[in-house]
Amino acid sequence: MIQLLSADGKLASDAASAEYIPYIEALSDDQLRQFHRDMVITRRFDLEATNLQRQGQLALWPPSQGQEAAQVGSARASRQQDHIFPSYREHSIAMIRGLDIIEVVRVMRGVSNGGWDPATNNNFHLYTLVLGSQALHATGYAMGVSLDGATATGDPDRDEAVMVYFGDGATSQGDVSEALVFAASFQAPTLFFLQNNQWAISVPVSVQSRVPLYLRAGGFGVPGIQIDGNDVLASYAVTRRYLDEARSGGGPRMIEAMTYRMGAHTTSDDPTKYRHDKDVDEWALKDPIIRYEKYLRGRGESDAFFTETAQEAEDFAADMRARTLELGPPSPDDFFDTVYTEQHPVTAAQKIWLAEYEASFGSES
Amino acid sequence: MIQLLSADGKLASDAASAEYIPYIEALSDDQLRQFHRDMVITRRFDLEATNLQRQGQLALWPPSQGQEAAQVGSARASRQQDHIFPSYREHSIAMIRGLDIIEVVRVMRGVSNGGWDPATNNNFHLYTLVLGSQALHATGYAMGVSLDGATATGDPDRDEAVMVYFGDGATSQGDVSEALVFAASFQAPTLFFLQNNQWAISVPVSVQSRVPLYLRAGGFGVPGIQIDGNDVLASYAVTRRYLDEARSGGGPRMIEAMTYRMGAHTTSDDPTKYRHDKDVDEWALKDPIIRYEKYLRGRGESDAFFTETAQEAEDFAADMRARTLELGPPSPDDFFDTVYTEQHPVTAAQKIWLAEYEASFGSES
Amino acid sequence: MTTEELPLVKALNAGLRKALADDPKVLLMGEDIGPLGGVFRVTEGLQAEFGVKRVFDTPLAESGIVGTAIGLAMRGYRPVCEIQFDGFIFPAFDQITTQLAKMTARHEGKVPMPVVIRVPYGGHIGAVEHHQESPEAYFAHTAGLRLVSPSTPNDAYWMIQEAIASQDPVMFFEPKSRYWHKGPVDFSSSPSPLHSSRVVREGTEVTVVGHGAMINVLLQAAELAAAEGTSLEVIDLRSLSPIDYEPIIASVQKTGRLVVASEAPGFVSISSEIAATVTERAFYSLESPVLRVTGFDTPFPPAKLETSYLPDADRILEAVDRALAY
Amino acid sequence: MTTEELPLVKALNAGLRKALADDPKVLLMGEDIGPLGGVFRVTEGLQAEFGVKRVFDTPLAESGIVGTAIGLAMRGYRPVCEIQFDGFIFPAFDQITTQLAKMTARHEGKVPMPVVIRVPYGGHIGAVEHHQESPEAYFAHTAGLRLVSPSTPNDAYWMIQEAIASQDPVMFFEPKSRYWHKGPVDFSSSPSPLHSSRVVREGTEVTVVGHGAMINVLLQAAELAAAEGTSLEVIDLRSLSPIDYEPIIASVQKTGRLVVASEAPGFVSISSEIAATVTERAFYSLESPVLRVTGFDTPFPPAKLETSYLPDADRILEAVDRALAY
Ligand SMILES: Cc1ncc(C[n+]2csc(CCOP(=O)(O)OP(=O)(O)O)c2C)c(N)n1
Ligand SMILES: Cc1ncc(C[n+]2csc(CCOP(=O)(O)OP(=O)(O)O)c2C)c(N)n1
Ligand SMILES: [Mg+2]
Ligand SMILES: [Mg+2]
Repeated sequence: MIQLLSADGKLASDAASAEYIPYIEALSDDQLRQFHRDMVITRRFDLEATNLQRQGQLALWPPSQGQEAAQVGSARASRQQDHIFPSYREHSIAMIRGLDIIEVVRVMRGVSNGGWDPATNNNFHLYTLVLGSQALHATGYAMGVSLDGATATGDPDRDEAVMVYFGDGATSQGDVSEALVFAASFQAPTLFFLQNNQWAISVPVSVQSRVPLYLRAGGFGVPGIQIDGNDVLASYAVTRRYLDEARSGGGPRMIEAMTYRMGAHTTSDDPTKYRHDKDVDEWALKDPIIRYEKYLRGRGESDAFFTETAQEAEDFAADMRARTLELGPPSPDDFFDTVYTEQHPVTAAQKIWLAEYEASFGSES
Repeated sequence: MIQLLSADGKLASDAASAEYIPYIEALSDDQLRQFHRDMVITRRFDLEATNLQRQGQLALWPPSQGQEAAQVGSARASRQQDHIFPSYREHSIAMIRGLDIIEVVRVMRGVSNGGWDPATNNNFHLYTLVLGSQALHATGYAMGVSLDGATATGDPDRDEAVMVYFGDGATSQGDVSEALVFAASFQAPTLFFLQNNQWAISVPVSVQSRVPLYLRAGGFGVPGIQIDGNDVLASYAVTRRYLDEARSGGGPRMIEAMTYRMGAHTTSDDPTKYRHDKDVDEWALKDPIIRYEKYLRGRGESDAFFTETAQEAEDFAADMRARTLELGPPSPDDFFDTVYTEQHPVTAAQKIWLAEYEASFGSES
Repeated sequence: MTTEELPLVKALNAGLRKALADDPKVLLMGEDIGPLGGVFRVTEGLQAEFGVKRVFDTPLAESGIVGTAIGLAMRGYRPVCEIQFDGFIFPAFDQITTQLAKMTARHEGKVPMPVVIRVPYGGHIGAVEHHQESPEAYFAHTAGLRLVSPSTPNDAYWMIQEAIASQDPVMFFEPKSRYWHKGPVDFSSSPSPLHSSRVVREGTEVTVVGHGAMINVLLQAAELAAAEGTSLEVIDLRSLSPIDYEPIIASVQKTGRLVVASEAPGFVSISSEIAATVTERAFYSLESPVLRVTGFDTPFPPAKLETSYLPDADRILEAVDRALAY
Repeated sequence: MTTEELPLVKALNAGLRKALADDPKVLLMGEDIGPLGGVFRVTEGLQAEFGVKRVFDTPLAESGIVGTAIGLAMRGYRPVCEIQFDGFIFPAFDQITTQLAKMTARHEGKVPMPVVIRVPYGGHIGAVEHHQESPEAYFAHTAGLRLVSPSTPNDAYWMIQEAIASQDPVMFFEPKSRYWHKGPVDFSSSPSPLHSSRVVREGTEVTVVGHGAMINVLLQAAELAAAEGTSLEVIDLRSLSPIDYEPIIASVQKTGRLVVASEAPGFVSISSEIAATVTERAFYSLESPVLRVTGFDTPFPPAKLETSYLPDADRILEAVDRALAY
């Protein structure tokens, strides 16, 4: 398991990890600070969203607490031209790729089943709820990148790669295995980023596999590696390298980030039914934000920075809350109009019917 | 790759193979002769069936020529109480498990979509045409074996195991991967027997995987091994061991048998469109029957035995032909009656309707 | 006590408990059905009571769940699979249609397939994509399957047991928006046959039929109509494949008008089937065409649009009025 | 030359060739479509002509084929996927229904999904299990998809190109028993709209509609009926979703009687849909109920039973007689 940051926030340097240290050394102070900022803001708005759900403002919220390092490190390792296919818990990645987080809120509020255009949102694709489906979309997209000659030209600032996120539970779905088959067969520039947060709702990862999941990749001819997913530097460095290997023609790769879902599966879930506080407490000791804060403080980061960041997070959350409350309902007309791209007689007729039907009440009342 | 028989029919003894030699030494002369008999009879009736198809007597025939060693060795390694889930090319296995081969002919003639009861045919299950589906059925069956406590009691003559056959192409199907997940999760006594005959119709195995397929298993936590599939002794010995390991509580296993489909994919196929005679000629040199005949002759087997076996094969084929020609058409009534186990108003009514409708012509003409 | 007020979810739980207790071959399997008791708590407490061999969590793969259930049924078990939500049944579609549904015919009747697939389905719960769908039509079109859907706790309790006792595969559709609604469960009553429909309110002018959560909507509509002087006869299909047509035909012979309601999209649907068949069998009785009130022919919309999308009592009454206008 | 006699399979091949030549974003993908040219030879010669990047064999996994096609479409390609046989489309069912069909709506219209899925379908070829099915209804019930099926070489040539040009996903059902039948292909004619149905034989007494290989059967039936003095109007649906109802309604207003024929099982089918909708829209014109002639509600039987299972001209005429008897 690649770990660059020890529990007490020191840069580790065991043999396997050493080769990743240069990736960290190449980072500016601003970049290093940004990792912290990303994680703190994410945790704060994640909490805000959870509260909004409790207050009946959202249909659902899948919290990402505990997984910030895996997500932030990997997202920051992606290049502008890369394409990201998330699952449904990658809120910090959405933010880092520049998606307005309100778009995610719209989905979780039940206003949209998606809604944003990846092309105008730095190639951050829609959330996907049918587990594992997006692994095939990402792989097909990466096949298209290859067909376009937009990879393996030797210019890492231009060559494109595709990263797809999924969970430990999703690895059992046939689609994820088929994606590995296709990616390997076409040597597509796909990086499979698996967040092993130890649980698929109430089912522990041991039900999905009795051997570490990163080994899954090797059987398909895809190099795989396990990292400490609560170590933002490991997540950054290994993803940076694996994405660059994929973009430069090395074929697909898999990263298994070992992390932990600190909260409930979603706001609908009650984890006390299936797991012990003790386990959660143990993982709390590995909190990615605390660990990274130690590292930054060790490098001399000032109190002021941490205070400012906390305030930034508050502001972000407050803004998100305010804009959530302003979200209006979707329009049935728009929905009918977007089922097909081209004109369709059935949806067109039903749109008119519904509008007239609903109007008939309006005039009555 | 485990190989016990060299190209010139001598018992090999490299380090990896040596541990399997005792399995061969434990075989009686009769058992050794039986392997030859099985392979020769299979090849003969396989040819007969191909001819019957050409003469319009069968809808289709998927020939097994070239794969006799993989099939015969593994089938002879199974124990009476084991359960076999074939794909659609395992004709010798059907025969060895005691299924009347005319049952397979009925399927390929279009008289039945299956038809036999595995429970009264030594646990030889139906052919399955949707690639990979049977891997899950076999795994579920094996889970049932475990639930029954019919495995891992320590008595190999009673403990049950399940063997499932599939091809190199089928490995790409999500269902095969899911079967590995379930078998590993439940530590079911399933042996995955993969016949890598190098082709999925016209698609070479390299499109399915760039690494040897037996490695696939390891990624799921299932021990896998590659054998020379044209070596009946390797197929026997490794299957014997792996089945016994599975039945004794060792969990699932996978064997990849490297072999070659010498004929067309099915009688509908034209392999000249996609492969070179040269390759086929090369594999002809590794013919499993010729190689094994050398071995038997080396052990002093008489000409008479080979002549007798050839005659036996002729008789078998002639009998199969005769009985094929006698096969009558199926009855629509029986078909309607067997869609459901319990009474069903729709099929009951349609059965009556069709009978009356067809009778109306009878009375007219 | 032989009758108790229970929410539908607890009636199902009681029915499953009874089936597990009565027959050691009954197994429950699925995602999160063990310690969690299922995301809807249908299996709550059953793993603790019957052990991990009888009630178990599977790896997260629906094709794997149904495919291994087929193998377990071949071995003599009676697996009851839970699919977590309607929209997640599709990864299992191949195993259900090409394998489970055909397995008995493929064996020329020699191997029964007593597999139950439980599917919480339907809208009205304000949930995100894939969590509110009504996929019954796909399975109804598939010969070899039986489909049922209870609308009351009493039916839930009895029908789940009858489904498990069936030698054929049964798709068991649970109207999830009704899970928390209470109704009397009569533990002593002998059940109606699994595949019978039932007149749940008598009336004379228009027949309205539906199933699952729609029955409650139809009963509301019938109340409203009665208040305005129109008499509706409400029929609960209970079984979606086969459909028990006799009570519907008898009703239509009396009323001359039929409205079929369903949450599912109407195009190529069970509603279409009922319209076609009733018209064929009661042609001379119909004074208006059979009208369908269904979900629109779109994907299930975002939750905030569900009240526009799903038929409510008003939409039923709009159709009733149209039928009466013929 | 602008018109040529071609078997349907070669007309498709020509249509695909044209599409590949016209638009560099068009890709063909599937099992055995490369060097082999597909098991039916629909793609014969196309890999040699356009190269392995435009026409390629995939690993053997239908979910993978459709799932990666979705990704390719997101990237701006127009993938045309071949499913080898009707019965092998089900492993892809989840990607088709929960992903492909919903993708544009999920993006609120911002991302088109120009994916074509070619499915050789139907019986009459005496093949083993899973090779003779008619699964159209499953896809017709799925909003977000368009479904078409040509019955002639000319339609095959033009409709495949129109399907590929569509910005929406199109399920393209190829009547495989017609692959080797010749007909004129007019390379210069401007095509009918993709989703239009067509009167292929005019008549006055009973309207009969169908699609794909059934059209030939209906025309045979019309000949036989004409010989006995009954005049049938034959309509080729061509499009199964949406259905172009106007020509059918117009015809029924003339004839007063409708028979709908299909190889697929009739329960919850496209035939049910047509019966229900035509009855609703032409209630007062109908002198008899719409009658359906379909495959039986069983799995597709062993090949030796297919002639009993599949509707032939006699079964059409039996229904015509019943319709006339009202
Ligand atoms: C195909 C499918 N089946 C079931 C579900 C219901 N479900 C939603 S999340 C989840 C657990 C997922 O676990 P994992 O993949 O580890 O991701 P995590 O939630 O831990 O991030 C389940 C079973 C689903 N969304 N899709
Ligand atoms: C799900 C599915 N897709 C496609 C097919 C059509 N098909 C039949 S056999 C075959 C190739 C199978 O190759 P392999 O698994 O290597 O087995 P082999 O025929 O070589 O024994 C294909 C594509 C099928 N039977 N099932
Ligand atoms: Mg997880
Ligand atoms: Mg093969």
